[in-house]
Amino acid sequence: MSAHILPKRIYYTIYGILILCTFLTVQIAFFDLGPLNTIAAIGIAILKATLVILYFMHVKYSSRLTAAVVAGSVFWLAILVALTMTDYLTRAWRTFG
Amino acid sequence: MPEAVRDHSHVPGLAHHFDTLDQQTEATTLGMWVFLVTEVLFFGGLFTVYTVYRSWYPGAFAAASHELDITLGTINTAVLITSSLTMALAVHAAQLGERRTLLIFLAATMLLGGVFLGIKGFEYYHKFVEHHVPGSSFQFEQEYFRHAQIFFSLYFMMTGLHALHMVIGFGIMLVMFWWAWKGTITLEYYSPIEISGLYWHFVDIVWIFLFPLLYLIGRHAH
Amino acid sequence: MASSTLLIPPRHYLNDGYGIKSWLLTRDHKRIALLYLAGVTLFFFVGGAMAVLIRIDLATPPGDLVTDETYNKLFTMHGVMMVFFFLIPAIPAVLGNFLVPIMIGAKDLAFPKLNLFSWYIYIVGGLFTLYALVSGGVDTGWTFYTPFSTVASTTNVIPTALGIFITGFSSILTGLNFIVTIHRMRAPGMTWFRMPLFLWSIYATSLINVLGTPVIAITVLLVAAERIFHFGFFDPRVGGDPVLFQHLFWFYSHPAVYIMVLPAMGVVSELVAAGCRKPVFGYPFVAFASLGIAVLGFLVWGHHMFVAGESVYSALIFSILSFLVAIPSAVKVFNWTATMFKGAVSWETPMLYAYGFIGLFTIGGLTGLFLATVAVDVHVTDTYFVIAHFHYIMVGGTIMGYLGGVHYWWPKISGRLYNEALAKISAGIIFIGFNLTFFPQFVLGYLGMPRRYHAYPPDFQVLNVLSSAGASILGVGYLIPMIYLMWSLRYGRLAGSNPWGAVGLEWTTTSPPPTENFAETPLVTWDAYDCHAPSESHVA
Amino acid sequence: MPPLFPDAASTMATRVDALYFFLLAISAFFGLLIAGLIVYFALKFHRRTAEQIGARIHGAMSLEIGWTVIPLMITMVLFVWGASVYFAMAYPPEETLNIYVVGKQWMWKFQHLDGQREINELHVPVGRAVKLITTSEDVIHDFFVPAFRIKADVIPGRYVTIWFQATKPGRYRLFCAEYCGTKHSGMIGEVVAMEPSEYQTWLGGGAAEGSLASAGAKLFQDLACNTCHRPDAQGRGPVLEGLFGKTVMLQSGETVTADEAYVRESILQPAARVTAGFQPIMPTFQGLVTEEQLLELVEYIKSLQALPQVQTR
Repeated sequence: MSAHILPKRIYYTIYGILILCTFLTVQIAFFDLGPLNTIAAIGIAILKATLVILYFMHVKYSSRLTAAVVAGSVFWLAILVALTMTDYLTRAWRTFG
Repeated sequence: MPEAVRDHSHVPGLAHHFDTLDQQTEATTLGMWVFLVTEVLFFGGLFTVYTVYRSWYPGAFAAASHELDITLGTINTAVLITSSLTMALAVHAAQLGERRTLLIFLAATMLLGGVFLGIKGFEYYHKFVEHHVPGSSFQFEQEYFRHAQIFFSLYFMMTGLHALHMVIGFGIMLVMFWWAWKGTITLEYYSPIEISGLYWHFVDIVWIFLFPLLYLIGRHAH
Repeated sequence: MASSTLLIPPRHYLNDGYGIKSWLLTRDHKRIALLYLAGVTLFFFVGGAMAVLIRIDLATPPGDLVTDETYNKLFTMHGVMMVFFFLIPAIPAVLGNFLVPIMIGAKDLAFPKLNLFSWYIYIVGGLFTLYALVSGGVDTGWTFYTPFSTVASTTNVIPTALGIFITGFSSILTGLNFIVTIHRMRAPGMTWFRMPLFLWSIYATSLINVLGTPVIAITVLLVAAERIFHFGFFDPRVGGDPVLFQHLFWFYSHPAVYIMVLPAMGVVSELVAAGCRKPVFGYPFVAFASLGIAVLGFLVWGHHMFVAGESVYSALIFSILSFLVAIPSAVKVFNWTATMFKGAVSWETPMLYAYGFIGLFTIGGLTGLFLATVAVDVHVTDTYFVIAHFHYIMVGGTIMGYLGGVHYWWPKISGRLYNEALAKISAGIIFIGFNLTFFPQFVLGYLGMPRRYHAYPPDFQVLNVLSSAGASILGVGYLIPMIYLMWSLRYGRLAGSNPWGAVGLEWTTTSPPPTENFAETPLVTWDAYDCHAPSESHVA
Repeated sequence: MPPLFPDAASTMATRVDALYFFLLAISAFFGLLIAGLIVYFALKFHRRTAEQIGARIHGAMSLEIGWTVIPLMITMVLFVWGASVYFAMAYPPEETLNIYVVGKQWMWKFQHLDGQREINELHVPVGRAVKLITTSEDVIHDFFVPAFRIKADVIPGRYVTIWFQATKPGRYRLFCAEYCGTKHSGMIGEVVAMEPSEYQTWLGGGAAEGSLASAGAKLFQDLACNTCHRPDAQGRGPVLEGLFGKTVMLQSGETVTADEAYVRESILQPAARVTAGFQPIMPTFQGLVTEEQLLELVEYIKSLQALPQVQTR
C-alpha cells in the first residue's frame, strides 16, 4: 500500500500493453469469426481490466483483503448475470404456464 | 500495541478516532474498495439487461451498433487509458512527495477527461441528428425498428451513467488539485490522491468493457 | 443488583453538548443512532397507521372504508414505508450504530462524517416518499412491477422511486461503514471469534447491503428512465420483457428480507446468551450461519417468480437453492434452543421477546418451505398465505427482535430502567395481537384469497374480521412501549453499567457511556460470552 | 362456519393437497418441538437467584451435524416431490381442448374454437384436459382458479399456456392474482365445469358466428395476406398450408417450430425470424390487428395444418 512504490517504467509498459490491446480488439472485430468475436472482445477487455486492477490500482501489492473484495465483486456480478441467464437460455425449451 | 500517539494535533490529517495514520489509510482504502464493489454491481444491472437482450435480438443489436462511430469510440478508449496512466503517475508523484509533477499529472488527467466528455458529447449530438434517440422521434430501418430502440436505450443509459461518473471524477480531481496546491497533501498524508486514483481507474475499467460491448459487436457483418 | 456503579456518570454522550446544532451536526455514532431512532419510529407509525386502515377496510367484503384507488395507495405506501424506511434501517442503523464501536472497543465508526451524511440521505429519501404520499400517493405496490409502473400507472411513481433511490445510498454507506469498522478498528485482543454474535450478523447484513442495494438503485433508475425518456427496457411494445424487471428487482429484494431479519437474529443471540448467562450453543456455527445466509440469500430470488413465466428449469434451480438457504436459519434456531438447556433462564422482558422471536420465526421459516416447494407455491403465491409468511418473519421476527434489543440496551442508552411489569404486559399483548392477525391469513391464503384485494368474496369474511381484530390489538400493543420508555427517561430507576449481569464490552463502560466510549482502549482476553470473564463490573 | 379448505376440483388439486399436508405435518412437528422445548427449558432452568449463571456448555458437533443433515434430507424430499408435480403442471397432455384467453384491464375475455365468446365466465367440460392459451392486452395479469390449484401470470407480448382437467361439475371462482391497477379486485369471474353432455348442448346453443378459424380465414382475405401467401408456392411469402407444427429453416440458419408464438411474432415482427429462401419484405401488423384478431389468424393457420405441405420453391 503506501509503502510500496513502483518504478515508473512499470506504468509505461502496462500503458503500452493496454493501447496495444485496444488496437488489437478493434482489428479483430473486423474479421467474421462467428461466436469467437464476442469471446475475443470480452477476453481482451478482461485482460485490460486485470492489468489496470493489478498494476494501476496496486492490488498486486496490497493486502489479501483488498484482493478478496475485488474477487467478491466479480463473483457477485457473475451470480447476477449467470442465474438470470439460466432463465433466458432455457426459456425457449419450456416455460411454466 | 505500541503506546498510541495520544494527541493527534501534530499528525496532519489524522482523525481523532484512529490510533495510527496507517490504520486510517488502510481503513479509507478498504472503504473505497467496498464502494467500488457497489459501483460494479450498479453497472452490473445494466450489463445483465444488455446480456439478456443481446442473446434475444442479436441481429437488431448488430445492426444498431453499426450506427455508432467506431473511430470516435477507439479514440475515446485510448484517451481514457492515457488518463488512467496520468492518474497512476500522479499517485506515484504523491508517493514521492513531488508536488509539481503531481499537479502536472492531475491537470493532464482532468484535460484527458474533458476530451473524453467532449467526444462523447459530439457522439450524442450525432445521435440526435440521426433520430436514434428512443421515443416518438425514433427512426430506424423497418426491419429492426422495435428492437433497435432497446439497444439505443441501453446505449444512452450505459454511456450516460458512465459520463456522469466521469463528471463526478472530474470534480474530485479539481478538489485534489486544490488540496495538492495548498499543501494539504504531503509526503506522509497523500491517501486522498490514492483513493481518487482508485475511483478514476474504476471508471476507466467500466469503459474498457462498454467499448467492445456497444461498438464492436457484429462489426464484421457489413 | 445493588452494585457499586449505580449512579449516572457526571459526563456522558447525552450531556456532552446541548442544543439543536449539537444533535444535527454530531459525529458521535451514539447520537446518530438516536437520530435514526427518531426517524425510524416516525416512519414505523406512518406505515403502521396505513396497516390499521387496510385492516379496517378489509373487515367487510366490499371494503367500505375507502375506494379501490385509495386502498391501492394505502397498501403500496404501507409496503414502501415499512420495507425501505423501517425494517431495513431499524436494527442496523439504531442498535448497530450505537453498539458496533462499543462492542469492538473502538471510539467511533471508521467514517463518522459519512455516518451523519447517511442519516441525512435517509431523511431526504423519506421526505421524497412522504411528499409522494401527501401529494396523491402511488398505486403500484411496493414491488412496482412493470409494465404497470412504467406504462399504466398515472400516480407519483417518480418521487417514490427517487425516495427509494436516495435512501438506498444510506444503507450502502452504513453497510460500508460497518464493514470497514469491524475489519480495521477492533480493540487489541478482540479477534473475530471473540466478537459478539450481534456483530457477526451486522457484518453479514452489511455485506448484503453493499452487494444488493446497488442493483435496486439501477432498477429504480431504469423504471424512471422508461417513464421519462420512453426508453424500452421492460416495455413489451418494443420487445422488452417485463419478467426481466422482476429478475433485477428480486435480485436485491430477496436478500433485502435477510437484511431485515439477520440483525434481529443477532439481537436474539445476545438476548439468549444474556438471558441464560451462558455462551451461545455452537458459537462458530451460528456465526457462519449468518455469513451462509448472506451468501446463499443472493442465489434464490427466482422463487418469487415461479408463476411469472420464467422457464421450468430455472424454477427448479431456484427451488433447490431456496431449500439450501433454509438450512442456516434452521441451524440458528436449533442452536438458540439448545443454549437454553441448563442455562439460568431469566424471564425479563427482552428475553421474552427473544423467546417469542424464536417461536414465531420458526413458523415463518417453515412456511417458507411451502413457498420453496414449486408445486405448492403455484397455488399459494400472490395469496394471503405469502402475506402471512413474510409478516411472521418481519413482524414476528424482526420487530420482536428490534423491541427486544431496544429494551435490552435501553439502560445502556439512557442509563435508566423501564417499568418491567408494564413491559411484560405489552409484550404479551403484542404476542397475542400478532398471532390473531396473521394466523387466520394462512388459512385465507390456502383458500385462495389473492393479495392486494380491496373487495373479496363474502365467505372469506369471518377470517378477515378475526385478522382485523388482531390488528387493532397489535396496534395498541405497539403504542404502550413508546409511553413507558419515554416515561423511564424521567422517572426510571438508575441502571448502572451492567443491569443484566451480561458479558460484553458495552457492559464494562458506564451507562450512558462517555462520548469516546471507554476511558482508554480496552484489552480483550476472554471469549465471547464467558461468564467467568475477569471484567470488574460483572456481578458474579 | 366459513370454509376452511378449498374444494379440489381438478386432477392436479389432489396431488398438490397431498404435498401441502406433508408440509403441514413437518411444520407442525418442528414448530411444536421448538416451542415446546423453549417453554420447557424456560420453566425447568428458570433463574432462581440473581447471581446464578448457566453451565459452561459450548456446543456439540454431533448435534450440529444432526440438525444440518436432517433438515437437508427433508428439504430434498420436498424438492423432488414438488418438482415432479410441477413438471406435470407445466406439460399439458397431447390431446387438449384449446381455448384462447385475453386478459385486459379488469376483465377476462374467452374465445372458444367454435366461435363462442365469453367475458368473465368460462364453460368447460369435466373429464377433458383443457389448454388455455393466454395473453394480455396491457399489463401483467394472473389467471388463478383456487379450486383447480392453477395459477400463471398472463404477460403482454407473449403466449402463456395453462392446462387443467376438471373432475367435479360446479362453479369455481376465478381471480386475477397479479396486481393490475384500480379494479384488480374486480377482475374476477367463474369457471363453470359441466358434464360433457351439458357442455355439448351449451356449445350448440351459443349464438356462434362461425368458428374462430372461419373468422381467421375472412380476416386473411381482408388483410390481403393471400396475395403473398399462396397455396401454389408462387407467392412472395412462404406457403402456410401444412406449416403449423412443422420445423422451419430460418434465413439465419437456425430452425424453429412453427407454434402459436412463432406465428404471432411473424405477424407483429416479420423480420425477426425470416424463413430461409425469402426476403424480409412483409410489413409489420403491429397495432393493425388486435389480440383477438391475432388469435383468429393463428387458429386459421392451424386449421391449414391438415392440408399437404406443398414444397416451397
